[in-house]
Amino acid sequence: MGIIVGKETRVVVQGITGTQGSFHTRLMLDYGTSIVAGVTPGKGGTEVHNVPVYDTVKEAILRHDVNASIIFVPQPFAAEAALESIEAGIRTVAIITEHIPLRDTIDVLTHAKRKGATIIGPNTPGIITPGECKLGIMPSHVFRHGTVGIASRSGTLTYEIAVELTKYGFGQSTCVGLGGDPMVGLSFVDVLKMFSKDSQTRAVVLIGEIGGIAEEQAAEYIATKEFSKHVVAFVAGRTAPSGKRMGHAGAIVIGRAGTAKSKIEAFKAAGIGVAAKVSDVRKLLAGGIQEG
Amino acid sequence: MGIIVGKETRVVVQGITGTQGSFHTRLMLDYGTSIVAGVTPGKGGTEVHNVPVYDTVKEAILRHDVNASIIFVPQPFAAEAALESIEAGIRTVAIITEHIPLRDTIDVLTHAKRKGATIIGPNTPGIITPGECKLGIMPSHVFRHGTVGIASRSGTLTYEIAVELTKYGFGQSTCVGLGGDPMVGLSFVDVLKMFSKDSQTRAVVLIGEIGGIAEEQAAEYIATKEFSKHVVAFVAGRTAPSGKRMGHAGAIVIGRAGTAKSKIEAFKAAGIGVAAKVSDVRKLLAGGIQEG
Amino acid sequence: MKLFEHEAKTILAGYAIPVPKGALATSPGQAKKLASQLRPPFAVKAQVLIAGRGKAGGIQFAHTLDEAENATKKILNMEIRGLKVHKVLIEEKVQVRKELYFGITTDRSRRCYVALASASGGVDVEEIAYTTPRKMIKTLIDPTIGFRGYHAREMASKIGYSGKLMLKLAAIYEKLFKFAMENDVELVEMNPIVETSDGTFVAADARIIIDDSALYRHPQYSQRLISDQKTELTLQEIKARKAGLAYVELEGNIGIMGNGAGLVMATLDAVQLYNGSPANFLDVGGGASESQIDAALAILLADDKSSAILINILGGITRCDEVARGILATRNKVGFTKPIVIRLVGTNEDEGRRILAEAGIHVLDSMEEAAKKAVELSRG
Amino acid sequence: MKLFEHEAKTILAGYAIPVPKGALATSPGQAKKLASQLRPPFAVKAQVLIAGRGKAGGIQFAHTLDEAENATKKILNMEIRGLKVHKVLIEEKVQVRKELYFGITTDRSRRCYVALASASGGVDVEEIAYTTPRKMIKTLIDPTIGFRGYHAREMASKIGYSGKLMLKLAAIYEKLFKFAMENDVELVEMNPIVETSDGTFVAADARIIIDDSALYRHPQYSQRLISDQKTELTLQEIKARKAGLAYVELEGNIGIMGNGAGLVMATLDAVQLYNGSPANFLDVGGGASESQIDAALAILLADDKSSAILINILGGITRCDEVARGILATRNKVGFTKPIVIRLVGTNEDEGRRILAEAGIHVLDSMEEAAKKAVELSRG
Repeated sequence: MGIIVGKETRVVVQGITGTQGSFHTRLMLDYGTSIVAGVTPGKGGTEVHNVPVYDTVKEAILRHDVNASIIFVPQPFAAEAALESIEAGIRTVAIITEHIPLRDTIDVLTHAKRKGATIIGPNTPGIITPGECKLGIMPSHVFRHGTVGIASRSGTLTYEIAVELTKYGFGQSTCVGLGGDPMVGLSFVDVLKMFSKDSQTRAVVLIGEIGGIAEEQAAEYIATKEFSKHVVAFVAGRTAPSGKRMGHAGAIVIGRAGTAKSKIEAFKAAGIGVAAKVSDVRKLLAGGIQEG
Repeated sequence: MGIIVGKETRVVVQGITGTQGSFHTRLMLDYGTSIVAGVTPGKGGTEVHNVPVYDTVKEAILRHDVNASIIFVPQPFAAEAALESIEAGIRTVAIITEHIPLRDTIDVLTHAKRKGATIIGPNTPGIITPGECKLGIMPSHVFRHGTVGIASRSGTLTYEIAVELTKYGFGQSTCVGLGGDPMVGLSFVDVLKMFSKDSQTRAVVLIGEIGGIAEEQAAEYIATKEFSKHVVAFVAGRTAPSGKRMGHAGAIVIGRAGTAKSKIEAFKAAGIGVAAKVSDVRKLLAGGIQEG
Repeated sequence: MKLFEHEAKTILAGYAIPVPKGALATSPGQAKKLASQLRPPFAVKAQVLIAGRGKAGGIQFAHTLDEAENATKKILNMEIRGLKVHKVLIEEKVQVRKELYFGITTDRSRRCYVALASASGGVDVEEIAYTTPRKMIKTLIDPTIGFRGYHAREMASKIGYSGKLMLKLAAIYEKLFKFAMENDVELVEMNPIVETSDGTFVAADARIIIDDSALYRHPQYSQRLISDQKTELTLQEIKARKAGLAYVELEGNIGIMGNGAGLVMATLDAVQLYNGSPANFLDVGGGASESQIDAALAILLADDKSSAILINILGGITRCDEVARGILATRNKVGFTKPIVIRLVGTNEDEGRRILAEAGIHVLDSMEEAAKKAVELSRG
Repeated sequence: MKLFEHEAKTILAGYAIPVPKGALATSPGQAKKLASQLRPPFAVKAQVLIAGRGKAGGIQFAHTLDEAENATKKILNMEIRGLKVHKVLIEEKVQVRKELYFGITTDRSRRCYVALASASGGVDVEEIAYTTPRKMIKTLIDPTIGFRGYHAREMASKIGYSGKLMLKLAAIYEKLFKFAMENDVELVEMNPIVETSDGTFVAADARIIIDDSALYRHPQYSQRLISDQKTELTLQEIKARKAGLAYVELEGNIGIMGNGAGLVMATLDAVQLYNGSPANFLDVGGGASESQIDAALAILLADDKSSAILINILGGITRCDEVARGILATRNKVGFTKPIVIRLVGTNEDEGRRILAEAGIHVLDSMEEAAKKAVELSRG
């Protein structure tokens, strides 16, 4: 099980002939992901790692059974690539590309909502259901099949935490990178709703960071909707100054809004354990799982 | 009964303080239409014929129970006025204004479809359910309550035919002016579907003209969907040359497409009586009703 | 509003769409001079706002400067379907590998813009669209998404292109859409758009019709709408448009005016039904004033080819008394130079009839009766 | 990317949004001369890309030309929160009847642009938005519809205007939206937008932030992004940006680099947890090459205020051997001028460690251990 992606996921890679697209197609294939087609305009008819390449997503869909897309297309064309998949009826689209203009992201997310498509990213490492499907660029070896769901706004920090969890026996159901851009397709709340219904997931780790109010909304959701699974939170950026983007376009404190302090307080007020450092995550998880 | 408008229709007039808006508000009130509010930006707080005027449709809706709008707003602002009503949740919008740019009409109709709103026009005389509600600018005295539904692409020609029908005892259920612009909210088929469900309507007169394929589509619909009520058609523009707009922006033969001949043949092939001249309409109607 | 080919090409070039190198000439000498800046062979093309100029000899090819001069002379002496040719476009002749079609227009039934592409372009494309519509690749355009790169590539791919050529062609499609939206087109087509023998694409002919209803936001077009010789309108039509009237010139001998497009069309039809022949279509619109009626009638009286006039008014918003006063105003100014049949019913009918009766003008009740009478009178 | 007030006003004026009459001066003499073209009283305003200049004395008023000259002198000698003032904007002082707020930005949760209006504008608007959000009128903008006239009028009406004033204000709102969309803004605000005592509206102050991710399609802004003194970036930050690194300067004494924004933030947090103080945030991104690592480390070494450096790499796409080679490259060129703590795990870890071990450089396993060590070393 797990959420969003699994054994039944059949992927088209948009931008498959580029350096990143081709490299990660191989890694995803190695992991066992069903990559059935690639798309690069003008490269139709060729192959990448034995995966047939088409000029358009529509053509790929006409010839293959596709239900997910992953986008490695360069920034100026990435949003349009997402629209192409959405319009073609693909229901799961992971946008790896970062720095997509806000206006374009808004367009993509608006049309995705209308068509009922789930957008992961932009600026995401993707999503992995260990042992079933990797739709992303994360190093596979840090993940193990298990019962902890992870939703994170950060790539490497997720790997850091996953390494620890795996080492101490906490395998993962699904790990979702929400994306580091200011506006992304999935919120913590969206993912919590999915984990709530997923029988494999028994506990959830939320990896937040400064900027926005997604963590506060998650805390409120957990508190008021009686989310029944154990949750541990980590928030990066306690030391970040106001008005500066900390690497991610979305990681910014504006005035008094979006601070780590506000997020940590919200989590604590909702009764959620907040890890002060990476190694605390597994400790809090262990405590909760023993309790639960 | 009748279709789209009736006793339960409560109207906001957009552009109520203009010459046309004010004039026709009085005529509609005289006819018995429930006009509950008017909108003219910047004239909020005033009154026209005792109808309170607001700055925005939203404000009018906040204070009154409104379910229809009629638009007398000048061309450059008419499409936006329609969007305002659609966005505010009004389900019936008659756009009297003519010559709305195609792009704007497309925008309006796209959003209307999404919100489930019915657009009458642009460039329509409106709609009347005699004895119940007039949402339009047609001369009321030519219409009488009865059982004949009329859908027409032309204003004055409808009055001409209505005068005859009324004179010879064929009262009307509802008369809809589809609008003379090339792209309008309602097609003949849309209206036929509504008349089909309306118990008051026993026969239908379709008043077509050159341009487009709405008449051909109506003929096909009647033939294949077994529309069970008696239909009589009239098509104006047998003498119109190719490539010239005959008064209405939508009345144009392009190459071999949109001729009166094609429409008349389509109607005849579907078994529908086509009137060669105005006075034939009531004769064909009488024949059909006697038969039926 | 139609644009001339040379205007269309200048505009498309501004959107970085490749067009043949060329220039506009109004005399054979000028054409020769301009040709000397170009690489032969040349195409010399009549600039008229009417289809079918090719079949009428309005397009000629030339290999030398003298041939170009001669071709220009011939074309400038030509009338194409009654229209005098004032200008020619002289161009480098395109080396054709394949003629394609691409256009953007509106789909009235689907209520959206539509892009159309075909692997066979040229003069017969309308025929193809009509007889074998499946040869026309069609993409309906959602206005909230637009015509995107992937739509363009899908179409270019479906008409048989791949690789770099597909990308090149799709890029041109995209640019044409941008132009179409920014300029409120009713129709724009590149027919043919040519794949040249060296593997590029060129819009060898281009046709643009701007949406008349949107001209108010495109002053660059609207200012010339009613200027003489610059549009497809006849002088009579320009005069009518200046007076705010919908007027179309026809071939017959009965001048016709009425209120409402459908009613006037029906009046024309009735005249023909009684074997008469309309000289024009003139719609005074809804709620016409005395002065508009006056202007309209004056235009009809000034039309030499008509021998009778039919006025058909069904008053709704239009008031019969206003109409009557307008008719009298014309009579007082220019007199009735030909027989006039008047049908006048509806709003303020009694007052209108009284005004005309006092002036000794008879009025009829029925449109069909009036049409019949007008046909009789037109026969003299 | 932030724009200066004077730039913002010039741009808004281009969209026909009223702004005070004024000009930019870089010296007191120039200010006096420019003031002579204006009607007193004047406002003299420091041009800095930082909030709170008003409270810092960066805005002064003057009634005479001499006063304007003096005010300029004072302001140009000022440092506002560490930033030297290079330019002042000298303007006609607006006659305020009422200060309002209007802005357009994005709503991250609702995933759309949002327009914000308030009947009370000025310095405390953020405070108002934070403490009494209901005083802020908010309109979410559907990108497929946009912010239309009726949205603008609704907002202007809700903050208390009616009649002509409402229409005037709404028209300005609409123009600001047009600007916002055409320029990919992340934030634009007129704060305050002033209702003047003679019944007009003027954007008395304006703040614009362009969406950095969209700069590629706005060359008019992007060309100055990494030019000195023209942006809010420090010289170190400009250097890092030129090298393609995400870098933020901080106040502490431990230079920190890592791969991945979240990981670097967490590293900073860990350092602080052990009572250390980060000198900066430096993210080399995913899959950094040897030369990027080299460039990054060189920037850290060049920072005078740091007394130790912490490198935290968790190799995913990033390869530890590349990182190791980058570190050596820096050492070979400039030497290690301060103590460096390295944590290096993940992809190609063994090779990376081998390279560093051969060069005599010790490497740690745990991020927390490394942070603790760096804090110790920073104390000297």
